[in-house]
Formats: sequence, structure tokens, C-alpha cells
Amino acid sequence: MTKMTYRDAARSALRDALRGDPRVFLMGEDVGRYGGAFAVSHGLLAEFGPERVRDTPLSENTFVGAGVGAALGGMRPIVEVMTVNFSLLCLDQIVNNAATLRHMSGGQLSVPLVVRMATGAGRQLAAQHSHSLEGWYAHIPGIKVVAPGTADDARALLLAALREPDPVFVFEHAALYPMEGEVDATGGPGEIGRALVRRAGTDLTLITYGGSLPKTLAAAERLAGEGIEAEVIDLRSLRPLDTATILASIARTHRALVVDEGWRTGSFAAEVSAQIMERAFYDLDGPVQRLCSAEVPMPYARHLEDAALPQPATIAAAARAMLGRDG
Amino acid sequence: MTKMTYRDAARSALRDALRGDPRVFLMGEDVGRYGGAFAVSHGLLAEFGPERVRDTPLSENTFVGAGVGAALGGMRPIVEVMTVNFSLLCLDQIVNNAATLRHMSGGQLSVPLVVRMATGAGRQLAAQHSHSLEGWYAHIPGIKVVAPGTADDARALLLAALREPDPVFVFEHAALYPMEGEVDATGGPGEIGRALVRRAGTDLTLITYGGSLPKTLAAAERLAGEGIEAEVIDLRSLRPLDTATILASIARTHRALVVDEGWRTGSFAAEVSAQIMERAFYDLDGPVQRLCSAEVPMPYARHLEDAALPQPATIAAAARAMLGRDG
Amino acid sequence: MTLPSRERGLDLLRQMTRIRRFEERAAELYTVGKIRGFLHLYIGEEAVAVGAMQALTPDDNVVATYREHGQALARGIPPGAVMAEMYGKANGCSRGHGGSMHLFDVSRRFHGGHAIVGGGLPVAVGLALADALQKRAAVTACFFGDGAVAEGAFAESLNLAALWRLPVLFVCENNLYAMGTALARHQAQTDIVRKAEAAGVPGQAVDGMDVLAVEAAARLATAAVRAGQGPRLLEARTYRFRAHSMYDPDLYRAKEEIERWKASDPIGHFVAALRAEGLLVDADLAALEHAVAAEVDAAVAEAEAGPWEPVEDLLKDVYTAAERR
Amino acid sequence: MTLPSRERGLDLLRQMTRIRRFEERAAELYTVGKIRGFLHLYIGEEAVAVGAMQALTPDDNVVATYREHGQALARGIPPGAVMAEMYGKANGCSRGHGGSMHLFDVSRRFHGGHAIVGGGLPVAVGLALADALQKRAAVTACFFGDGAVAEGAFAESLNLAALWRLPVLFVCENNLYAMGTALARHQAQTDIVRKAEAAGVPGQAVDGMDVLAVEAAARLATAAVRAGQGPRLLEARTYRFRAHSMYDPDLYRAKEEIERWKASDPIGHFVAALRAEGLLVDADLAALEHAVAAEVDAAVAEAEAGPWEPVEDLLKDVYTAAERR
Ligand SMILES: Cc1ncc(C[n+]2csc(CCOP(=O)(O)OP(=O)(O)O)c2C)c(N)n1
Ligand SMILES: Cc1ncc(C[n+]2csc(CCOP(=O)(O)OP(=O)(O)O)c2C)c(N)n1
Ligand SMILES: [Mg+2]
Ligand SMILES: [Mg+2]
Repeated sequence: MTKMTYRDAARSALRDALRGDPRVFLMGEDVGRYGGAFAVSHGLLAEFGPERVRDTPLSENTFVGAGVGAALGGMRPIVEVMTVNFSLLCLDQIVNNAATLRHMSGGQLSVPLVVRMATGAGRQLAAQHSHSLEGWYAHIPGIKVVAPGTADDARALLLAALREPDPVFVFEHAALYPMEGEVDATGGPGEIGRALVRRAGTDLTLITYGGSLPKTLAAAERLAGEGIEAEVIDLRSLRPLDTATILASIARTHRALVVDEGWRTGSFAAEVSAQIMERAFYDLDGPVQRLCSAEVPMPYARHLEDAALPQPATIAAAARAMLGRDG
Repeated sequence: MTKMTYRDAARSALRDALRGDPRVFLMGEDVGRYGGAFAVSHGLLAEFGPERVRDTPLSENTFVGAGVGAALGGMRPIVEVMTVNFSLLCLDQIVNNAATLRHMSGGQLSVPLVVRMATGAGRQLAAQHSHSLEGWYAHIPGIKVVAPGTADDARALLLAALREPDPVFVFEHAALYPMEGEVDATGGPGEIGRALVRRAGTDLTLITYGGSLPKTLAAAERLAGEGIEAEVIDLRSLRPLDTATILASIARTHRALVVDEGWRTGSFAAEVSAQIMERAFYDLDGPVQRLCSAEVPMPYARHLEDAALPQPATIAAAARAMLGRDG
Repeated sequence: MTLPSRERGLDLLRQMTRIRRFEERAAELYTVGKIRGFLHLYIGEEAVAVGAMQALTPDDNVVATYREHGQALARGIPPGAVMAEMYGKANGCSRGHGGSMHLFDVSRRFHGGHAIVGGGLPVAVGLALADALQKRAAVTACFFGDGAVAEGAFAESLNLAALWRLPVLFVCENNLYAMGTALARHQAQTDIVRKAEAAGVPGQAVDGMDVLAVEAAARLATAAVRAGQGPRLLEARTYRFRAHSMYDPDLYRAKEEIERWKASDPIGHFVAALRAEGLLVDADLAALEHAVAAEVDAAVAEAEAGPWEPVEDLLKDVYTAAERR
Repeated sequence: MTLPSRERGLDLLRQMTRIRRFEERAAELYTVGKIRGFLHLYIGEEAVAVGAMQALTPDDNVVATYREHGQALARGIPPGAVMAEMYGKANGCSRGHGGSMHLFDVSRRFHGGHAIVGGGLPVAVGLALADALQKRAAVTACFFGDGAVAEGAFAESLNLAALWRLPVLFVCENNLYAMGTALARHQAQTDIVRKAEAAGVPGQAVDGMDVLAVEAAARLATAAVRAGQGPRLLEARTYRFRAHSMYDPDLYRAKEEIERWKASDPIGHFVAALRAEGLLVDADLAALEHAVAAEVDAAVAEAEAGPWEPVEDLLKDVYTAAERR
């Protein structure tokens, strides 16, 4: 294991993929000369050249659609969309084509496309750069959705995405790029559809993913100092969802709090809650709760942004309240 | 009350709005000469002229964005997007502008925009014309979302939308257009954010909206024949959601099934289930269940489309199972 | 027009006639409920698909519209597979999943059947990119209507294809209407070739009612594309003789306008030309019509006889791997 | 260039200098963490906003980009309100909700601050539509970069504005780069005016480093727009002297290229011209710089002194009505 940032870990996966498979190429706005809006692809143009690291014009719908076409044509494109808010420009190609072509063609086509994008807030980028819409993607049959919350997963899940025959969307949390962690720098792909217990505990289960994982782990530490042992599940994959790991944990803890940076109403956290309702109702000692972002376009001012997002303190408070330990 | 189709009821609201307020105008693809893809705006061009009933080019992102701008400029635009699948081309303008401008400008702007679109399946239009994505819209702070399930509401909720100072999205279910119902043809706006009990019952609550409402009522009839009295709630408004009406019903019935034509994972039904979990857990005699569409791009073949959608028979079966009355 | 050999001439005529008769039958089958959903007929536009396809090889790709029966038949998808698809049968070319608007045949590199107007263009650019990166000499022909020109995807896709010099032949079927909206009511500047050139794609307009003119222009354009000169656009000026779809009462076009265009029917026109040159006699035409009628009958029989996909397979093929079945 | 009166000349110079010094201070404040998020400076492009705004009246609308401090100041938004916004303070022109990329001032019809590239164009078309429908004589000026030309929204919006003959002045700030991607690497055909004309919008390119040239071209274009001739496009050829944003190491531009452009600095250029005509002496310049420095200091002081919006108001103004608070 090597100490490495989330950003470098993602880059190591891109590099390995480009080295290992001539069908792989990377395209997106400023992935080449500029080195990537978040510097993830920095240096790759020099190593792999402009055929395989392709700067595109500002044309999200078209370059994502071109990724679909290139995948149909036998390539293994990795398309970078800078930020999830911009991906609203290409949802047509994603839902109506990428996710649909296989089934609609009667199973004739496969679309082995990987789309990476930055998601989430925490950098004061305001309301057109900060949302967390991966829950929407998790609604779409025909695609898979992963959201690494650790540096190691930034590598492992991207490698895994490249092995799939169908479209995979990789949501990298923008605030995690500088985060360091232990990475298996020569490791292979992770398993898509497998959640991990990041911290064992007995009193309640905290279920989260992506940018909320470090915050949730921090909250669990605080709670431990107060004698509350929280189990922390990192979903890693939103579609497919590893319900078995969730249910096994709840069978032990009997309580769950879902922490999700998306807006609350219609959040992915609602799906997790509903599935627990359906499949573990009789295991529960109390209702599953959600801690999500405030339902507001993300404000710029730091104190407002902080207040809009789940934070270790608010996560811990929600957990305490569930255990009747408030105040 | 007058007998009228859902289509004619929607048209009567458009006509009243155009007559009553010179700031109102209608725009969209083929709303004028063609008379609307679903004939909702048939005859309005002749009555109101091309200034107020405006055919647009095929440019969803731009004409919805132009609706945003026209609303900022003091008009009351009604924009028709033919089908929810096409609205994927304009989600950028919807999320990043329509829903956001008010808050992002520090409260200086309002966007009194109404967007109507057809949603849903049942007409064998296959995977690029048949989805139910209104649950996504219900996730977006800054907008409101209504989904009429009766002819009367096709009129009343559209009129209500036009009274709002903020963007309202009206999802008309494509399969309901020819459905007849009693309509208060001179009635005023309905109330956005108010659910209605369409059928009283004591054994369980069926919660639904839009195109699934008639199917759910049909299921309730069947169940009644078997001695099961189902209460049927028509949500009417997905954002804001009338949780009070739901909770009051569950306090009586102690069981709920949510019927939603969206795909199951990440459906709006999940939100309803999660809210019941959070706010009525101790009222429940068993887990809330969801009946949604199969997670598949909608197939063309009739028998497959039928199988993919909630149907009176499957709704009734799910209800029976919840009451331990299967088979 | 310079006429081809009798054999080639008869072949082109047969292809156009096959589309015409197929579509006529489809319209009938729609009215009796055998075909459902949306149905968009190609009648009047046969010369475009038939002409353009002459310039393609089996290695080339085709990306089509929702008005694509003609494109599919001209590409060689068997009429029975198309008809069965419109019936929703499992022997349909998309196993009944797609219907009229979503015909697919990977063996013929026919990549659908796109019903999001303009949605096929980016996919075509990507197919061409894949060919370019893999040093395959194929061309991707992408069909779309005049209405699609208004969509942002048009300008974006042409720019990207030109920027990367990709082997795409953009074929605009300009039938002067997008549903009920005439070209001049959806485009401020109606010269589509000029738009293409402003995006960096050389273009050429051609009489889309003349199969030989379309063929010649398509051959010229694909030759440039194959020579590595980047994408080309062909604007075929044509007209649909029928309404937009079976739902459309067609209230927005003047009868006289329709009649005027019918006077340059691509089939009638071509028959007359062949006849004038002595390449076709009445007996040929009768034989041809007879053969086509038999083909269409056989297609219908195939569709009628086809099986329904089992409902149990509803979730099959949402994913390539089987794990979510 | 034909010089204006001394008074007008000094005014234009003061406006450009105000932007320059404001931006320099913003850059400093960013490095010390007073301003956060993304910060895109207008240094080098001052002549564009200042020149173009001269052609507008208070009744006109402006739709801006995320590189819009210059656009905002030239429109007359007080520097203190802009600076306070970048601090995230409640006395900011968007109450701290928007930050650098989202400046708004409805009293000046400044409709933002758009950070989705190309996202402002449709909104501008709609504002112009509202004016047209209400028979108001206003023009909507819509700023965007060369990068936005690649977005589908560009072609769509120009077409719609032209089709409906709406009063829009499209102002393309062509600074030759979209982030790190040079114009010729994102556009196959780099003549933006030609693209506009293909969409039906007459256009004109102008030296964006020459404030008088921009002003003259903008006046000509808005006169046509006001005369009901429909939209116009102005392509201002300019250059940003700084990196794309504060995050950008600016590795993709040659030093010499930057230096070459700096030699035609719009401010230095204009100072020299005024001086050559005897319209400006050293003392004028010193006084002007002094006044601008004081304005910028005052803006910073206003931002520093401003209050934070109370956290309790987080959900205020998501909706106009109060029912969901
Ligand atoms: C994105 C999108 N918007 C709207 C529609 C509805 N629609 C279907 S066909 C059509 C007209 C298209 O016209 P054109 O591209 O000229 O093709 P034609 O039907 O004339 O062959 C419209 C508006 C659609 N399918 N997709
Ligand atoms: C839709 C969208 N895609 C990508 C981005 C990221 N981005 C921000 S600015 C920019 C370059 C824009 O260039 P241009 O329009 O020329 O404006 P300039 O920065 O040169 O003023 C990019 C790619 C964005 N903000 N919006
Ligand atoms: Mg057409
Ligand atoms: Mg630029």
C-alpha cells in the first residue's frame, strides 16, 4: 500500500487502463493540454498522445454521445464530464441512448462506456457547480453507478468500471481529490455492487458513500468518545446496491441513519430507507433516518454552504437523537 | 360539472389562462399549426394568434431557457415539452437556471414559468417516449411539481400552476388524455401541495398519482369485491408533498402501498416510503410496500409493456399480499 | 440524369418500390391495430435512402431516424424482420423491443432507429471515431431530418466530426417539415449546406426525388470521406407524401403543395426515365411489382407467424452480463 | 481610432482602469483567502465590456458570463456590492449566494452571472421575447466566450432569436481560448461571424482591444436591433492576460503569445492615444488612478464591513412565496 491522494489514485487507474488496453481512450473538456479541470488527467497527454487523450469542445451532449458511439464501435472510451451539474446537458444521450440501446436493440448492442464526473460541494463553487445528482443516475436501468469515498476506491472502482460491458458512471467527489489514503497502487479492480463496512459498531448503522464517508467516519469517532459504537457502511456502488451488507448490519444494530449529500426529497437515501423498510422492518428498533443536504441551490458563502451540507457534528447529533441521547 | 376529456380539460385551462392574462403565452414544438402532439392546444392558435401560441424549432434547451428569460422579463410563459424523455435535453435550463436563479440572485428574481409535458407509458411508444421521470423533478428545490390524475385536475392544477410565482412543472399522463371525467369547466385553480383521498377505506392505504390513479382505483374496486377496503390517496402534487394527508390515512389504516409508474430504484415512491418511515413508523402494522415499473427501458411490444407497468391486477395482488390474503 | 445499366436501374427501382409497398401495407396494418405506437412512413422519400445506400459497403455504419423503414430496407434488413418488429414479435429485428422507431441490425451495422430528434448524430460521430482510431476504412452514414438541424446536437456533432476529421456522411432528409412546422418556420436561415459549412463540414444539396442524383452525390461525398478528407453533408431535398405519423391530420400543408410534390414522385419519375430509355417495359414493371408484393406478403406472414417474447424475459438484456436478471 | 471628447475619453479610461485595479485586488484577496471558489479575471478584456455597454440604456438587459466582474462594473453595479459578493457577504449584490460567478442586480437589469457555459443565451432570448411581446424598446445584450460557441445552445439561441426577430445583441468575447483549449482546437471553422450568419444573425468582428472600436460596433449593432431588424452578433477579438482561473497554471499558452497580446493592452493603448491627441496629461492619469484606487479601497472596506447572512435564513428565497420556509 502506498500513500496517495484520491486524485493521484484516480490518475493511476487511468494510466493503467490506457497502458493495458489499446481500446481505452480518454476524452473530455480540457483533459489534455490543461491537464483536467481537477488535474486528474495531468501528464496523461504527454504519455499517451493526443489520439488517446482527447480534448473536446464544450459540447457535453455530443461528446458523451460520441462516447456511446465509440463504445458501440469497439472502443473502451472514458469520458470526463467536468462536474455533475454540466451533465444535465448530456442526460439525453445517457438515458435515451447509453442506458437504452442494449435493451431496445433486443440485446444486440453493448455500450462499454465509462463516464467520470466530479460531484458534490464543499469548495464554495455555488449553485451551478456543487450538486450531488448521482442519486438520479442510480434510477436508470441499463447503467451502473459507483461513487468512491476513499483514495483506494478512486482507483479500484474506476478499474472495475472499465471491465464492465455496460455503461458505468463514476462519481468522484470534488472535495476528496486532495485527500490522502492508503492505495494499492498495483491493485486490480474492485467489485461493483459490493458495499464495505468501514467501521464496525453495534449501536447503530451509518450508511453513506462518497464525499460523506470521511465526515461520517469522523462523526463515528466522536460518537465513540461518548460511548456510542456506530457501524459505518460505505455503499461504494449505488447501482447495483448491496442491500445484503446493509441488512446484515441492521440485523445487528437495529437502527440506521443514511447520510447523503443529495437534497433530501427524492434522495438516494430515500431508496436506502425504503429498501430497509421493505426488507428489515421487523429488525428495526426505530425508524431509519436520513441526513441530507438542505433543499437549497448551493450557496456560495462558506458559512451557508457548510450549513447546507451534512457535517460530522450534525451526523453525530442525528445519531445521538436516534439513540435518545440528545442534549 | 361537465363531462370532458383530460385533454379538453387541460385545453380549457390553457384557454382561460390565455383569455384572462395578457402576459400568458404558450410555446413549444408544434403547439400551433399542428395543434399539439397530443392535440391539447388544438384550436388555440386560431383563437389567440401566433404571438401568443408560438411554434418553436426543435430546440428544447433553448425554448425552455427562453421561457425562463421571458418569465424574468414579466411574462407568464407556458412551455410545452412534448414528452418527458425529451425534457432530458433541457434539464440544464431547468435545474441550473429555472430552479436556481431566485436563490442564487439573493432573492432578486422570480421565474413564474409553467412547463407542461406528457409523461408515462401505455401507448407502445417504446423506450425513448415512455418514461416517468417526474420523480426526478420532485427532487429539485426551487420548483413545484404537479401530476393530475383526473380530468378535473388536468384543468385545476394547470390553473394553479399559473398562479405561482415560481416554476411549476405539470406532468400530464399521455395515456390519460382521452379519459373522460367530470370537470368543473368554469372552476378556479386547485391547491398545489394538497393530496386528496379519492376513495375512503380502512384496511390499507394505496398512495398514487397521475396515470396510476385510475388503475389504483380499479384495483380498489376489485379488492372491495373481496372484502378489502382500500383507501386511495391521489398525491396530485409531488413537490410540495402533502405528507399530512398521507399520515392521517395511515393512522387509520396502518398499512400503505405506494403505486408509482417510475422505475423502482430511486423512485418517488421511495421518498413516500421514507417519509412514512420517519413520521409514522409506530403507526405501521407492516412495512410500506412499493409497486413500480419494472426496471427496463420501456419495451414496444404490448404484452411486455403491460408487464412492465403497474396494473390493476398487480396492484390488487400486492395489496392482498400485504394483508396476508394471497392466493 | 444519366441512366445506369438496365440491371442496376431495375435494382434501384425494385428497392424503391419495395419500400413504397411495404409502407403502404404498414399503414393498412396500423389501421387494423397489428402495428401500434407511432408509425412514420417513408413514402415519397424512397430515393434518398436507396440512393445514399448505394455508396456504402457492408463495413460502413448506418445511424437512422424514427422514419427509418426505408433506410432499414435499403440497407438490406429483411422485410420480414422489419415487419415482425413492428408487430412487436420476437423475430423482429429488435426482438419486439423497439417497434417501428427502433429498428436495429448489428450484422448490417444498422445502429438504430433513433426517436430523439438529433440524438443519432453524436452516436454517429462516435462510431466514426472508433473506426478512425482502429484504422478501419469505414464510413458512418447518419440520417436525420430538417427538424434535427435546429437541435444543438447538429452544430455540435458537425463541429466535432470536422475538428477530428472523422469519416461521417451526414445525410439530411430535408422534407421541408418538422411535424407541422415548415422549414422556414423553424429555421431563420434555411440553407442547410451553409450551416454545415459554417460548422466546418463541406456540404452539397441534391434533388432527393432523383435516385440517381442522390446516388451520385453520395458516391462523391463518401469518396471524399474515404479519402480522409473528413466529414461531408448531403442535403437531400425531398417530401413526405403522407402525414407525419398516423396520428397527424396533416392540416398544415396545402393540398396543392402536396400534389405538386407528388408530381415528382421518385418512383414514377424513375420509371418514366427508364421507360424513355427503353430500359423498362410494362412486363418488367408488372414482374417487379409482383415480386415486391410477394416479398411484402411474405414479410407479413413472417410477422404474423412470429412468436412473442416470453414475459419472463422482460428484464433480459437490460445489462449485458446476467447478474441482474 | 477617432477619439471622443476629453470627458468621454477619460470616462472610458476610468471605467477600464477601475476594472483592471478591481481585478488585481481581487486576485490578491483570493490568495489570502478572502475570496474563494472559482475566480475568473477580466484583465486584458476591459475594452469589450466597457465599449459594448456604452451602447446600452438603463432599460436594456444584460446577461453575463462567470468572467463577469468587468461586465458588472461596466454596467454600473457598485464595486462595493461586487466585492462584498465575492466575500460572500449579505451586502453583496447577490447577498453572498452567488459569489464571483453569479453577480446579479435587477435594478440594473443585470441578469447574472452564468457559470454554465452557453447557459445564458437561451435566457437572453427569453428576456428579449418578453420585451418584444410587451412592446418595450429594450435590447438584451448577452455576453459569452468563444468556448460557448461550441455548445448547442449557441446555434439554437441564435436561430430562435433570428427566427422571431428578437432584440438581442450577442456579444462573443473571443479571447481565443476556452480554458486550455485554443479556438482552433475546439472549432473546426473558426470564423464566428460566419457561424452567426449561417444561423440567420448578421455579425461583425471587431478589435476587442480597442474600446472605441467596440463602442462604435456595438452602437451600430444595437441601432439595427432597436430598429426592429432582429438580433446581431458582435465578435470582439480579445485576450485574457491572466490564467483562466486562479487554479490554472496556464501551461498551454506560449509566453511570447501572451506578451504579444499584452503589447496591445486596451488600457495602455487607449492612454497612448489620448495622450497623443493631447487629451490626457500625466496629472490626469495620476488623478484617475488615485480615484480608482480609492474606489477599490472603499469596495474592499465595504466588503470587509459587511454582515454575513444569518444561517437561519438558509432556506429563504428558494421559493418566492414563504410557504416552504
Ligand atoms: C428531441 C425531440 N423533440 C421532439 C420530438 C417530437 N418529434 C418527433 S418527429 C419531429 C419532427 C422532426 O422533423 P424532421 O427532423 O424534419 O424529420 P421528419 O419527421 O420530417 O422526417 C418531432 C418534433 C422528438 N422525437 N425528439
Ligand atoms: C457547460 C459547461 N461546461 C464546462 C464548463 C467548465 N468551463 C468553465 S469556463 C470554460 C471555458 C469557457 O471558455 P469561453 O467560453 O471561451 O470563456 P472564457 O473563459 O474564455 O471567457 C469551461 C470549459 C462549464 N462551466 N460549463
Ligand atoms: Mg422533416
Ligand atoms: Mg474564451
